[in-house]
Amino acid sequence: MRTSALTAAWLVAMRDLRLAFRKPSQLLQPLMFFMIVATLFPLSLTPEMSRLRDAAPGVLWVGALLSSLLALEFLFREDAMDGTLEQFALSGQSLTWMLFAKTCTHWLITGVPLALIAPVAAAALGVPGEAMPGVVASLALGSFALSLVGAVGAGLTLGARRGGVLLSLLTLPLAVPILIFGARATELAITGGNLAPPLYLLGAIAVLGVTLAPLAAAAAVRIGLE
Amino acid sequence: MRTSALTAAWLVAMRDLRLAFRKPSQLLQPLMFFMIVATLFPLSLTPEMSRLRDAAPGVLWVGALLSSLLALEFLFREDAMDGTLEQFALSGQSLTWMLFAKTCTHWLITGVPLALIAPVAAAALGVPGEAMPGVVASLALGSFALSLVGAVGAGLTLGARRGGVLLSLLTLPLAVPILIFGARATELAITGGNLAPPLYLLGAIAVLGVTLAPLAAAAAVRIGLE
Amino acid sequence: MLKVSGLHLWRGDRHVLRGVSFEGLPGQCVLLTGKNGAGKTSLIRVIAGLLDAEEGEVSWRGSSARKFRHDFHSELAYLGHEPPLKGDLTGRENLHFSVGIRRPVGTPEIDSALTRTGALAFADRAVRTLSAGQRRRVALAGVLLAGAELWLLDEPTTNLDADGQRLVAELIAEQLARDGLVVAAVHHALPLPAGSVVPLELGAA
Amino acid sequence: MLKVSGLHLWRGDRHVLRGVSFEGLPGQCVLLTGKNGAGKTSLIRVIAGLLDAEEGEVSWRGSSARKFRHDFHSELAYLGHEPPLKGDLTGRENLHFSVGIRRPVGTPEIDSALTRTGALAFADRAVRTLSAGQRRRVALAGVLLAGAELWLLDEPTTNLDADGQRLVAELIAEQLARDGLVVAAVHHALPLPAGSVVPLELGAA
Amino acid sequence: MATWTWFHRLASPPHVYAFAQRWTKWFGGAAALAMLVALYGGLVMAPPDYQQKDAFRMVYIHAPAAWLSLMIYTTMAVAAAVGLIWRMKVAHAAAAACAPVGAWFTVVALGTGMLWGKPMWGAYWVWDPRLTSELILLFLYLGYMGLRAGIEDPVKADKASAVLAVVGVVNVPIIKYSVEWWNSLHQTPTVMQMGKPKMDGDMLWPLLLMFVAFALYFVAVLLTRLRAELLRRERNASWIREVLA
Ligand code: HEM
Ligand SMILES: Nc1ncnc2c1ncn2[C@@H]1O[C@H](COP(=O)(O)OP(=O)(O)OP(=O)(O)O)[C@@H](O)[C@H]1O
Ligand SMILES: Nc1ncnc2c1ncn2[C@@H]1O[C@H](COP(=O)(O)OP(=O)(O)OP(=O)(O)O)[C@@H](O)[C@H]1O
Ligand SMILES: [Mg+2]
Ligand SMILES: [Mg+2]
Repeated sequence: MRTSALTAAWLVAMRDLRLAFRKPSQLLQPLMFFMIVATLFPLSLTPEMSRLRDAAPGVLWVGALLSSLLALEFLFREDAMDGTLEQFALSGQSLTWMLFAKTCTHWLITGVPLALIAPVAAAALGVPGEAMPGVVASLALGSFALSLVGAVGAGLTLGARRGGVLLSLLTLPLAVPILIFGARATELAITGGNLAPPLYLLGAIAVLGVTLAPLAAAAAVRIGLE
Repeated sequence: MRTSALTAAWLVAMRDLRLAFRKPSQLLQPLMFFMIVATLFPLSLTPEMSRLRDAAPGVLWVGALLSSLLALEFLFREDAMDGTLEQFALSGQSLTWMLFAKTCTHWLITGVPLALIAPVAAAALGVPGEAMPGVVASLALGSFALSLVGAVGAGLTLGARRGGVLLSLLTLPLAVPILIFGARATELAITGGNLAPPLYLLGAIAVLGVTLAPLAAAAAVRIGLE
Repeated sequence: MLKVSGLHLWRGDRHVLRGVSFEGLPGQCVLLTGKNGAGKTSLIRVIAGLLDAEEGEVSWRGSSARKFRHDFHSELAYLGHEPPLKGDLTGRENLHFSVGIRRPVGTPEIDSALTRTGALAFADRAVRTLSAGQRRRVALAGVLLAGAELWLLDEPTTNLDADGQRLVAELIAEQLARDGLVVAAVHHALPLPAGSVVPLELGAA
Repeated sequence: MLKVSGLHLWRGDRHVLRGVSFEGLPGQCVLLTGKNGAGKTSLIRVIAGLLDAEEGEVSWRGSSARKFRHDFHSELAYLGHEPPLKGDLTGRENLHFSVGIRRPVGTPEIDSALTRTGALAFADRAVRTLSAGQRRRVALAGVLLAGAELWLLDEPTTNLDADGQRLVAELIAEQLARDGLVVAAVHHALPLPAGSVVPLELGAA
Repeated sequence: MATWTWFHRLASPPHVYAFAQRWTKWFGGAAALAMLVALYGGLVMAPPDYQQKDAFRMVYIHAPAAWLSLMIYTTMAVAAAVGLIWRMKVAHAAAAACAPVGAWFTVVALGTGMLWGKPMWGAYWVWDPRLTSELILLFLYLGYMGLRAGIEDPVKADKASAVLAVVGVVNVPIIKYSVEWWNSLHQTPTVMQMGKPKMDGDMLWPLLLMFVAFALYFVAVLLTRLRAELLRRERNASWIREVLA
């Protein structure tokens, strides 16, 4: 009797969740990183609220992008080093589904908390309270899209040495549209505009990502294993 | 006959240089990362030159900080994984000197090129040409101080798993003064003020770092090895 | 059952496998021997489909192992130079997940496999804190649990004590008795039932 | 020369070393044996100073190995479960740097050590592309070159072919003939000159 | 049937090598000729622009380079996809050969654009959508080359970089669109109206000819690089010995 593809994906997700919760401090680290970037920026600028508010979408999004990039490095690397990915590839199950499960879990434990904590950072940058739902929504959707794009980059850099920086080099250009629409949505949330259009566009990118990224990531990982 | 401490340190530095030059593309990666961060900010903000110029010191310094953090991850991690650090600790030589050599080499291959390329990023953010010597000087000095501080953090995270994010956490608070003085110097360079005072302070931090950081890093690495 | 024909593999500039062919039948153990660097690991990885050979074919039950990858893999258990375990999970959790993605598996079954490989005593400790031999025992339990027809083992006795080495030979013998097929790279003689061993020396050409 | 007395070591909750004492004299090989998890690796790491024991002392030439760490280490060569090599450098470069930080060393000397361990043929390839046994041969050349009095070897024959295992025994015998001292953890009997072996079984208590 | 023979010959390194060897000089020669004529037409015959005076002549380098930088990326992605799908070594080699040329054209477009921007807009760089997406294109090229350089094994490098090229080409239109959308929501920077010079025939034909010249030059360089790639990859193959003998 063989495990079904969905059950296998579910097990992979559970395993990643258990690994993450084994060290709760790990869950906090991307968040802390994000918060620190958000606080450092005002430190290096003149601390005038109006200027900070202008820069807020940029700071929030660049912070989110970089913190999610840093976390992405660990998406496959450890599994590759300890032979887990090899076992995935040899399990007779669809690698695509398993990697999709990994990517979703990664988003759950890094992207979602980041979106939830963002209002704190945003408030520190002078973003008004009414804008918070928009900030959270755009970051949650955007970080999902980022995780998908990043999974492809993380898979591609498996075979390469010193993957960390290369990963950023590959992923950042691909992430530009997400950044632009996300920052735009956040800005509209702050200025009180209608943020539906950029959010829809983000959603469209995420849908495209869901269909394409796991396939590309699985192909990339298979190549990296050889 | 035993190798002298300085010769040993020199060999360590040479080894790291050779590793770096084995793949020249690796040398470019932190630079690329820095350039991309510098590009992302305008992308997530309104692209008006005057507003960008205001944010330039922040963007340049946060970019430099993050790119040097990313590169720092590799300062000891690979050596720890493949057993090289263990061999260092068992070589009968001073670990302090060897780690100092590693840190200086790290700065040479990441910090110096970064300072040299910064004018390009700065120009794109609307920083005038006269400010460039100040930008380069402050970044060169600042990145040296960052490397020293980062070495301690990198040593401390050896024992901990998933060092990447933890490293940032440990290093960023220590890096805050560097960031503040550095960004201040850059801002003064842009506005045409006298940037000697913040540069002197950066220099003082670097001197303090040179005397303390290698000792602390050696102690941290010894703990991490167990 | 497993048929390898005319494999040629280059790694970098080196022509590592030069026309390797052999056939393995149910109940047989193909023992790969050869000097260091002869290509044992490479051959095992080519069979598993982790490396692509430039020429030649691997077929399983008469059909190409590459083309029907999923079917082939679901009948395959592979153990390489390093045990594929997550250091932060316990041995039992590791098996629960790694076997679970292949087939539904329950606690009693896991326990009996762990007992068989002498790993029960430390099955609930994080793998990170195990000794090299203890890790390998956990990984061997994983091979047992996979319930695969074909075992690919790369130096399975590494880091094991004398008991453990005997255990590996017994496990292989049992697999052969179940009409399974084993391909193993070894540097030491294993006490296996006579008649079931197909020796294959690499790098001899 | 090497004196270990009353070592007690806990790892996590486990009392791994329970009062281990022994003495090694020049020309002797202390062979550590014991089941998987008996504490061989732990003991070797305590002697090297990579792990701190809760109780007991390691002394070298009559003075504490901990206190006079640099002097002790400069007479020590350690080879653990994994060969300490940088994958991106060639074997020769690895040795040049790792031996060089201990003592000045020239190319002819490196070449002769590589020849001795049968690693010359692949000494100029990036270690990343070597097979497991080839790596160990390069690492063994490093031990030879260290010119140390005391060798600490943790399962040095791992991944080596039959020739390589004989080679390790020969290297140890030569070191003993030079009045060196060897502490080695092994799972297989090594053909060493009788009379020079001090067996020490761990975990027997 | 005929298509398949053609396809097969395209896939065989010796054939492609021989083809490249035969045709490189023709493409190179044609490129040089076209370039000379176009330069004469652009720099001498074309009248100065009534607004930009002689500065507008930068367009003869700038625009063809910019067009080619985009075209080459597409070529590269198509070659990479062919290589992935049909496991065709030659296609991978072609994709690898495209990248540096494309990156250079991107750099040239950026460089000439910046030089041109200084007199026109008073700044070397402004964050305009077209400029920004060209810059990101450069990053895409660099990422592709970085990935290739980061992977030792050529077969692995081929496949991994091919996946990246294909993913990248999906993203190129998205980038272009998003960057334009990003900027069009704000007031357009006043300094920079891309003054579309009213092109009359005397100005236009050298531009088009220059484009043809650049494209021919690209093909010539591509063939040369392809030959070098094939020599490097197939150095163990017997046909190489025959070719070189
Ligand atoms: C760094 C600065 C610049 C960059 C990166 C850049 C980029 C580009 C690109 C990508 C194209 C091809 C666009 C397409 O076919 O869709 C292009 C074409 C063109 N550019 Fe630029 N450009 C720059 C500066 C300038 C300047 C300063 C001018 C003149 C005021 C200029 C005038 C033109 C013209 C006339 C064309 C060809 C006509 C057309 O395709 O519409 N560019 N440039
Ligand atoms: N990534 C690689 N790139 C280039 N050559 C390699 C690579 N991996 C292995 N080789 C070479 O291929 C040959 C076969 O290696 P392989 O690991 O299969 O040997 P092995 O028989 O398993 O040896 P061992 O007994 O030492 O494990 C060796 O000469 C090795 O140097
Ligand atoms: N980091 C650790 N934390 C807790 N316990 C550990 C740790 N490392 C090892 N142990 C335990 O200490 C004991 C001794 O381990 P050690 O590695 O010294 O054994 P060994 O004799 O070398 O075994 P092997 O023959 O398998 O290599 C084992 O029971 C092991 O589980
Ligand atoms: Mg092997
Ligand atoms: Mg051990």
